[in-house]
Amino acid sequence: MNQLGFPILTLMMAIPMAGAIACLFVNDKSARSIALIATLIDLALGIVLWATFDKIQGAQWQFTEYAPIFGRFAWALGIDGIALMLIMLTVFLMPICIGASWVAINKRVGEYMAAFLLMEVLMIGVFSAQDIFLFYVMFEAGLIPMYLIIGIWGGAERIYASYKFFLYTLLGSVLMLIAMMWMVQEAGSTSIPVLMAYDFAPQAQTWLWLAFFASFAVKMPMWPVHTWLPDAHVQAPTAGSVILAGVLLKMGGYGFLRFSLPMFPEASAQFAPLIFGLSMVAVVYTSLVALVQSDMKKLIAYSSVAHMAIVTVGLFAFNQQGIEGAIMVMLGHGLVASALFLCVGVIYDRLHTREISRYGGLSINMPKYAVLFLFFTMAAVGLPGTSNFVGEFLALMGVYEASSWVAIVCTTGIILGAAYMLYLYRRVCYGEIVHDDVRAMPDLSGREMWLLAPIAAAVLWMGVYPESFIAPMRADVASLVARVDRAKPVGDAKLTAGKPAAAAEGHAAETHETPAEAH
Amino acid sequence: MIHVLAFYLFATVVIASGAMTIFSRNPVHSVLWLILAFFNAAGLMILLGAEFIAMLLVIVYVGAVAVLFMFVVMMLDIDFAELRAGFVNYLPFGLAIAVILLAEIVLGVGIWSAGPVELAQRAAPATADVSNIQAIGALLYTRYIFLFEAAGLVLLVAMVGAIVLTHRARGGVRGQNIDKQNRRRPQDAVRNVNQPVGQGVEL
Amino acid sequence: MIGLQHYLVVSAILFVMGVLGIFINRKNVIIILMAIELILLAVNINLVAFSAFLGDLVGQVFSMFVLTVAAGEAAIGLAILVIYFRGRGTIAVDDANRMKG
Amino acid sequence: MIQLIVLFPLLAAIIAGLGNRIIGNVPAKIVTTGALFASCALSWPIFLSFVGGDATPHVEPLFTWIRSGDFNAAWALRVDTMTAVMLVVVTTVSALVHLYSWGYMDEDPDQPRFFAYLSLFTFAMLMLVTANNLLQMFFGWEGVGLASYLLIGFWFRKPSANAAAIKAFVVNRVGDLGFMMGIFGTYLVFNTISIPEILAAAPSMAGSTIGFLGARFDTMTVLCLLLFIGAMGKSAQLGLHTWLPDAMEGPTPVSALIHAATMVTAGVFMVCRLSPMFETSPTALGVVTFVGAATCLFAATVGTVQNDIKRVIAYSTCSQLGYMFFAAGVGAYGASMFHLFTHAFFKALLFLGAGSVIHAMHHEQDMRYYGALRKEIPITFWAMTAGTLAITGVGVIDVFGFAGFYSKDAILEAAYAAGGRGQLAFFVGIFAALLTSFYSWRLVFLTFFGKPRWAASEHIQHALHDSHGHDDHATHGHGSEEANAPAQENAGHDAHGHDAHAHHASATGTGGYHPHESPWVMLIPLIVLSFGAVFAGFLFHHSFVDAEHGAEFWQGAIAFNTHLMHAMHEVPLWVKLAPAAVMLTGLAIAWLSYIRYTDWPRQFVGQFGVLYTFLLNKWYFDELYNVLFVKPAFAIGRVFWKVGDIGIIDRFGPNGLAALVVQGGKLTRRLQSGYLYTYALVMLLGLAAAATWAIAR
Amino acid sequence: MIDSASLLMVAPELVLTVGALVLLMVAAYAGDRMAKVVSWMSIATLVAAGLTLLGLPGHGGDAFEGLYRADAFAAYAKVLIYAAAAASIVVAPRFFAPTAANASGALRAEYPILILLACIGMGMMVSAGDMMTLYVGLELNSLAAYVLASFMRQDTRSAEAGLKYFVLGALASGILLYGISLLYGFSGSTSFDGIAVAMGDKLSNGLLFGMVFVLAGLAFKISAVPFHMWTPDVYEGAPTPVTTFFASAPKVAAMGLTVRVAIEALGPGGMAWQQIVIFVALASILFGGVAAIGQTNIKRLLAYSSINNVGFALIGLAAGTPAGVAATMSYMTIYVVMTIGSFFCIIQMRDRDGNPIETIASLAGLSQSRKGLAAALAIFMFSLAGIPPLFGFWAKFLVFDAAVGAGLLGLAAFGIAASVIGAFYYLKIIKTMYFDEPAAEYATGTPIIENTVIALCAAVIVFGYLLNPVLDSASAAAAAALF
Repeated sequence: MNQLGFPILTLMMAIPMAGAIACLFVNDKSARSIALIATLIDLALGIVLWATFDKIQGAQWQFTEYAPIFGRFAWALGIDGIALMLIMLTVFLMPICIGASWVAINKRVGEYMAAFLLMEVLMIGVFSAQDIFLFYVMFEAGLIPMYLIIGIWGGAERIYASYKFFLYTLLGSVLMLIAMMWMVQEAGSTSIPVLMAYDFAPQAQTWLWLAFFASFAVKMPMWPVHTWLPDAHVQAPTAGSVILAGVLLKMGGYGFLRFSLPMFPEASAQFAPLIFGLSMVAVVYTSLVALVQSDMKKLIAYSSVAHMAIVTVGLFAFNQQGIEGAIMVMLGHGLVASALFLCVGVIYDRLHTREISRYGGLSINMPKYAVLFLFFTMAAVGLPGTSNFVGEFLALMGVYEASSWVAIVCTTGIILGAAYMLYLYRRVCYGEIVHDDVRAMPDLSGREMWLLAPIAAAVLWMGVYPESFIAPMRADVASLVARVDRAKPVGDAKLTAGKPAAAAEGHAAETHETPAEAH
Repeated sequence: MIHVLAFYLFATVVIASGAMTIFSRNPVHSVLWLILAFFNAAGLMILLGAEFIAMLLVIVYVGAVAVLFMFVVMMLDIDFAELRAGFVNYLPFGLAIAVILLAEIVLGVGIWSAGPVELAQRAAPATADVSNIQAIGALLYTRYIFLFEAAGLVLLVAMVGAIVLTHRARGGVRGQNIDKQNRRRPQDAVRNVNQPVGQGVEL
Repeated sequence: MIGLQHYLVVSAILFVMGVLGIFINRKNVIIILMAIELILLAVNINLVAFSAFLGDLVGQVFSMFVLTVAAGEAAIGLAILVIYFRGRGTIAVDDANRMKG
Repeated sequence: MIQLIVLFPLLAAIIAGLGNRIIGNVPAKIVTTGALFASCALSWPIFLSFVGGDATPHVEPLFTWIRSGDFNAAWALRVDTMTAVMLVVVTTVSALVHLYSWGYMDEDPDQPRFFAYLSLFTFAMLMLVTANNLLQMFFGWEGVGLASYLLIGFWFRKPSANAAAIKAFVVNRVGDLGFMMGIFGTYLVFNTISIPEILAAAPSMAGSTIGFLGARFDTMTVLCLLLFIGAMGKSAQLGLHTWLPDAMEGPTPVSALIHAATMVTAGVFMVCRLSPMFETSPTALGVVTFVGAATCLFAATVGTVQNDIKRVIAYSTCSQLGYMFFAAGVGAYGASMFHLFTHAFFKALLFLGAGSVIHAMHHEQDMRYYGALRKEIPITFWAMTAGTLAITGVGVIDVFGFAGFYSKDAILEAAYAAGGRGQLAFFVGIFAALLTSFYSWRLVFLTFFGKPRWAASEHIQHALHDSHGHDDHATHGHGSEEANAPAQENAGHDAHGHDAHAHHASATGTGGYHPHESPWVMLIPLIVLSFGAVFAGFLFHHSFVDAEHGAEFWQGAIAFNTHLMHAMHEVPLWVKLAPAAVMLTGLAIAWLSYIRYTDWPRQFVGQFGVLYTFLLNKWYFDELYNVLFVKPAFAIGRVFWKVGDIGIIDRFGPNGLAALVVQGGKLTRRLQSGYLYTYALVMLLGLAAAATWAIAR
Repeated sequence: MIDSASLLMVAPELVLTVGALVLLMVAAYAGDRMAKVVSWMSIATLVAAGLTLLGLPGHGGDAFEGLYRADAFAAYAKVLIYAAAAASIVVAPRFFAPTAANASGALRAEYPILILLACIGMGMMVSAGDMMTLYVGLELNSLAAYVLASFMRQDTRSAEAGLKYFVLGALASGILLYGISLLYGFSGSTSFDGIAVAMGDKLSNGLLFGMVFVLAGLAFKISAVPFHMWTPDVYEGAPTPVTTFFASAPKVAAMGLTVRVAIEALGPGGMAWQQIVIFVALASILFGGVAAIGQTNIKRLLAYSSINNVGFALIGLAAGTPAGVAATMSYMTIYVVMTIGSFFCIIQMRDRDGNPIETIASLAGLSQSRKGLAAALAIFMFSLAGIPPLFGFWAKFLVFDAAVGAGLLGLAAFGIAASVIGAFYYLKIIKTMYFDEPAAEYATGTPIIENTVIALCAAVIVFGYLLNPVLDSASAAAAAALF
């Protein structure tokens, strides 16, 4: 079966599922406890998973399970290093989400917790599904709990936001389903690993790629189909924003990684310029939009769009650095954006407004908060030593090989990112306290510290020793790169050799290698 | 020749009376025109050699259905004067569509020919030695017995339906109780009284 | 000689007239019911004509079933009309628009 | 040992930063300062062993950082001559600034945070200088940027400080863009980012071409220029310099440490560190020379008219960095590093001295309100004088000179000796030296000589009339902000400012205020640094720039050009004398203008008002950038948001589709009229359509 | 000829007929007092009829010389029809019970009997092997349906619904008949096989016209655009249990009939109908979805929803493959479960006086006042919208998969994109229940049987995938019977 002797992935989904059902039938207090316990058990199981994952000698797909109980498709689970990391992100963020809702949510708590636990089931399902239709089911099913979370526990404009979220993403993904059906009929298998190795005809790839793109681009979200995100983020309750930014957006990137690239290498190469173009626009456009926001969550939401654009360029760089960087951005952004939303949530809980101008001078009366917020701001800016830097750097380095234009335009994101994040921080935490109600705000409570501190630790860990995170997926990314290598577009560098005289000087080996590699 | 004349007579009248059925403003007239149309259609049937169907048309349609129509028209006590108002405003459009449809049907089905294949498929070829009614009867009670019974159910549904919809149990109406009537004895109903003169009747 | 086409044309005209009768009339539901009878009559002519020209009795049997059903249909239709009239006091087609949209 | 040097400040920063209010002021100060002195103590032996020539460069690997495919960046600490030089500069100045801050920040309520930031900065700077690969250098690079941001914005209640902090960070990020692109390109070309490997491979790539942004360029030129953009940002070179003067919003010890001695020299350090790379691209070196020379001149001109004492020194820093760059540009990396080394001492000294003055003058920074402080704060005066002598390069050839004498003259001579564009740089440098001398002495004369002009200062008034003002430093931010106004206003508004406070002024101009000398904890660093400013050049010039000793000393850490160093000594005598001449000229003009004929400056302003305004407003760079970048960014952002997202994407995208569907719903519901005949007609239409299809088929 | 095998094969119809006649007697003599008993006995009759399908009627082949077919396809459809009919009977007594507004109301015993009679007709429809059987069955069903639509005699809306249904239904059956007559004339046969031979031989214009008219008539029965116009009005006006019935059983029967006619009789002509079906399917999806937006009456909304769903089911037919037919039948199965569940929920909507309420707005805040009901309705709505993991997704999946398999990629892509429109209005109901503040106060009371049915349906919708193996093999067998 697997290294552990029991179906750990199924168990990881069964526990929150059971918790979700239990939550529906108990009182508020018990619901909170059940949810927390369930998510913590999942976290523990996730750690076990990580610890037993054999990244050196293990097969590409580990912890596989297979049960053809659904007739047309199967309960087929299994993870590689990439999925492992995203599952870890999920199980890590879930207890934090529950904790973030501990006091903020006080109506219909049982249903709320059930929705979140269901989200966890589905997210783990998405990342561990090995059957293409199972993946789709899990991928789409997430709409239901998220719709309810935004709609029931959201802000004033929650209904518009929930509709927009639901229909936008649904419209994006339905075409993907048609493409999946075609693929399954063409290849004769619903197994994702089989499909990943199947060579579709290039002209078919074009259409299939576009269908998948429609789904993942909305989910990412890429410009110009990003407009659901600011609305959804702003209106969702804090934990909803966390899960949305932390995990749901990553499904788009995961989809590109799992489907678009390995299944349609030629089409991916063909459309890489499209991706690059949209991402370049996204970086500059959304960063500038973020600069002028007056709503904190909206600002962070727009910054998410910009960060996700870095992910897409990295993925379509067709090299190890780009792809690993993109995954690291996904993980890093998952942590940092979540933390920023939590930070917003902390003060929202106190003052019930997200207007930036209502705050100011929080460093004076909330020093602990200010420190953590600053830390996450800096991480969002991509300061070396934090998680985001590792990913952004690798992704941009990867894409530089493909195109220097893309790299330079996307790198401007680091300037604009610094501008809007620091401007936000300044308006919230610096300056004098103007409003009396702001002055009365207490500093972080113990619970809130417990929410933010683990993320901070993880962000640092990921920034200082990212090897822990890159190592499990190294082999998987390498095999992906090998798979797409045949379609790899030629970069714009086209390095020529140096002076012949210089080449003879003893560093010949490297000199000879580089032009070939750049080609 | 008489055949051709008869056909054109029946055909013209059936179409004309059909038109009048539709366009009459007075429903009573419509019903009468409809009856005329049925009669002429029956004539067409006879021309085609379908005597039984022709008879049915007269008996069932004219005798039952049309009379039913007449009955309802009368019963509903409608203010006919009010009903004289005009037709729908998109009549020209509807007419155009109808004419197009008609043209298409005529165009589509006009070129009929009984090819060998079609004839080979006949389930119940008509034979000359049996009369039309007899042949139909033989078919109905053998091959089509299932449908015949089902048609009976259709009529049952129609009956039950009509009763369910229109039957009203009137309060205060006393039905006849035969049993009670039969059990009635003189002694229960009649009282013999020796009435003294001049005192009136005491009830 | 009178060919099948003649009968078919007569039937087609009757059919279209019946259809027309359903929607050109806005005042009286009863006439609509009669239009339906016209349609069925057209069908019967068709069936019998085909039956005759094919030399096959099935058409006539079918025609008989059509007649049967038409009778039942008329009964139900009139019953519905009656209760409709009882409830609304009118049988004008124009008035039957309580439900729309 | 090197691990400890780097680790101590980090640990100290963590303890002081996270401990903050728990452990209290004094322990935090002791931990941080102690750690820095320990680091400093450990650094000097390393440096001296390199000076002595009995140390060899080596690398201490720590652990993996980022590994992806062929890309491998490990945490490692490199020790070579470059590092050793920087180690002593950084740890020494930092330790002294820590000590100085005991006194300077004594009344601040938030001291642990301050010291934690300082230590954090030192850690980042040490990571930068010990980097063995470009990525770790970038880590330190950004780390110092962060610390700079935090320290500039230390008084976070002051809007101006916050703005300055953001400006510093963002402008630096522009440079970082170049740096990052440079790293990307370097990896693409060399398949490694390890500095020694790149430097070894660089010559082989000379003359190759590479596609960049759709055109083809010389490979090494592209890489060097991209990296140099990074250096420009950090070292405040012309174009990306705007943040440095604003950075003076931070506490003065910060200015001394970060914006004079260490961080701003990181760009110079980087160019020198990568000198073998730059050597392969004459174009890149030319750009470095021109940018350096231009900055040198520009900053010096602006420095001559500033009134804020710290801004004068800030522009001076900017100008001196220009010297270092054009030295590097002409190939005199040793001279460049030497100037970096000496500059660290005398510029830190000047800043700390200025801090001492400001401390004495109750946080008044406008020199127009100083005067005659020579008697009041004598130790500060002498220290400042030592610093001024050093920066202006006073000395006698072959006998003795102050620190700047050796380093600046080496640069100018090397520039002349390099010929070509170097000679242009030489003349620019000479002219800048004249200006340097003028503004440095102007600062000394305005501050320490003449009559007291203290009474007009709001700060002083504030201190005199509001007894709480001095004690309650929490409100300090407010005061500074107001007081900064005259410094930022142009000359036209000055008179008004004076008049408004005229009634406060007593006959003597002191306003009844008595400045006090700073506490010893501040004076000791001044004294120590004074020794550096006086002797650093004399002691180490052999090692840094001498043709024979230099190669031995540097041990290949920079592209040490022995020929150039020889040629440097062979320049004509007038070249050697020119710096001294212009120094004296500058001194003379300053003395005449500010001691002898004090109405000269006013006459000059009257005569050349346009020029004065132009200089006072720093060549209008800020205004230009505001119009070119800042305002458009916000405007475009708003357009993208309101017009792009809401007006176009949402309107024609989701909302438009939804509206379309809803409209369609209305139409279809109208079709569903409730009338039988409509329904029948629709059926008929369908039938007719199908029949038509059948006919047409 | 009457032979015992044929009689055995029509056992379901015989059982139902006998049952209906006996119960009619009971009703006639015992009156409406026995209505509940009659209801339960009707259900028993339906069960009995269903059980006979296990024998020869499930796979017996042709009976009555090809007039009647007892094959897997028919059996599959009949199971669904009987189940849906039984559900419609179960729900009736409480609905017709006296209320404050309608004190005299009571379930009349004819209601279950008419449903039984309609079931006979529907059984004949799906078992038809001949146009005549088709017609008689269809009319038997229709006549009962007309009566049922206007069953609430006092309610003018009910009468109007009956009237509209009747007039348009009669028109549709006229069109159908006309088409049948053409098919008969041009093929010389009324049996499906005979017509198929003629279609395969030479597709004359007459046959084509016949086909068009027949399909138009059938499209009316399944309420596909543009022959759908009656649906919203009738669904709204008819009593809710009757609407439940209309939305489920006759839909299945008509769809089964359409599939059988299209495949068995009209299929051999190179599937000449494919373009028509594609058009009708897309038009139904689009129109049903668009028109549903803005509805305020939930029954009316579900009417449009049924139009929408029929469009999806037709996509399977449009594929014309065994997989497509199987998909259509699976779709109908899942659809029946969803729709019965939804209507059962709607029947629970009563104000404090016990009067039925139908406006969507009155659902506001239902999730707080009646959690279970709201959850069930939400499940049905999400499922109807086709959101995984609910079973409604699987229904859509199957038909689109079939379309893709048949190479109809454009149809599949357009259809699935249009399904998003549908999601829009299903979401509206969920939004009203979950996001809005409570509006109307609901009558309490726990009709256990109805709640059980709702719970059962919800369970099927949620855990339906586990039924996939069964559903797949059953519908595949049903489809195989047609090819």
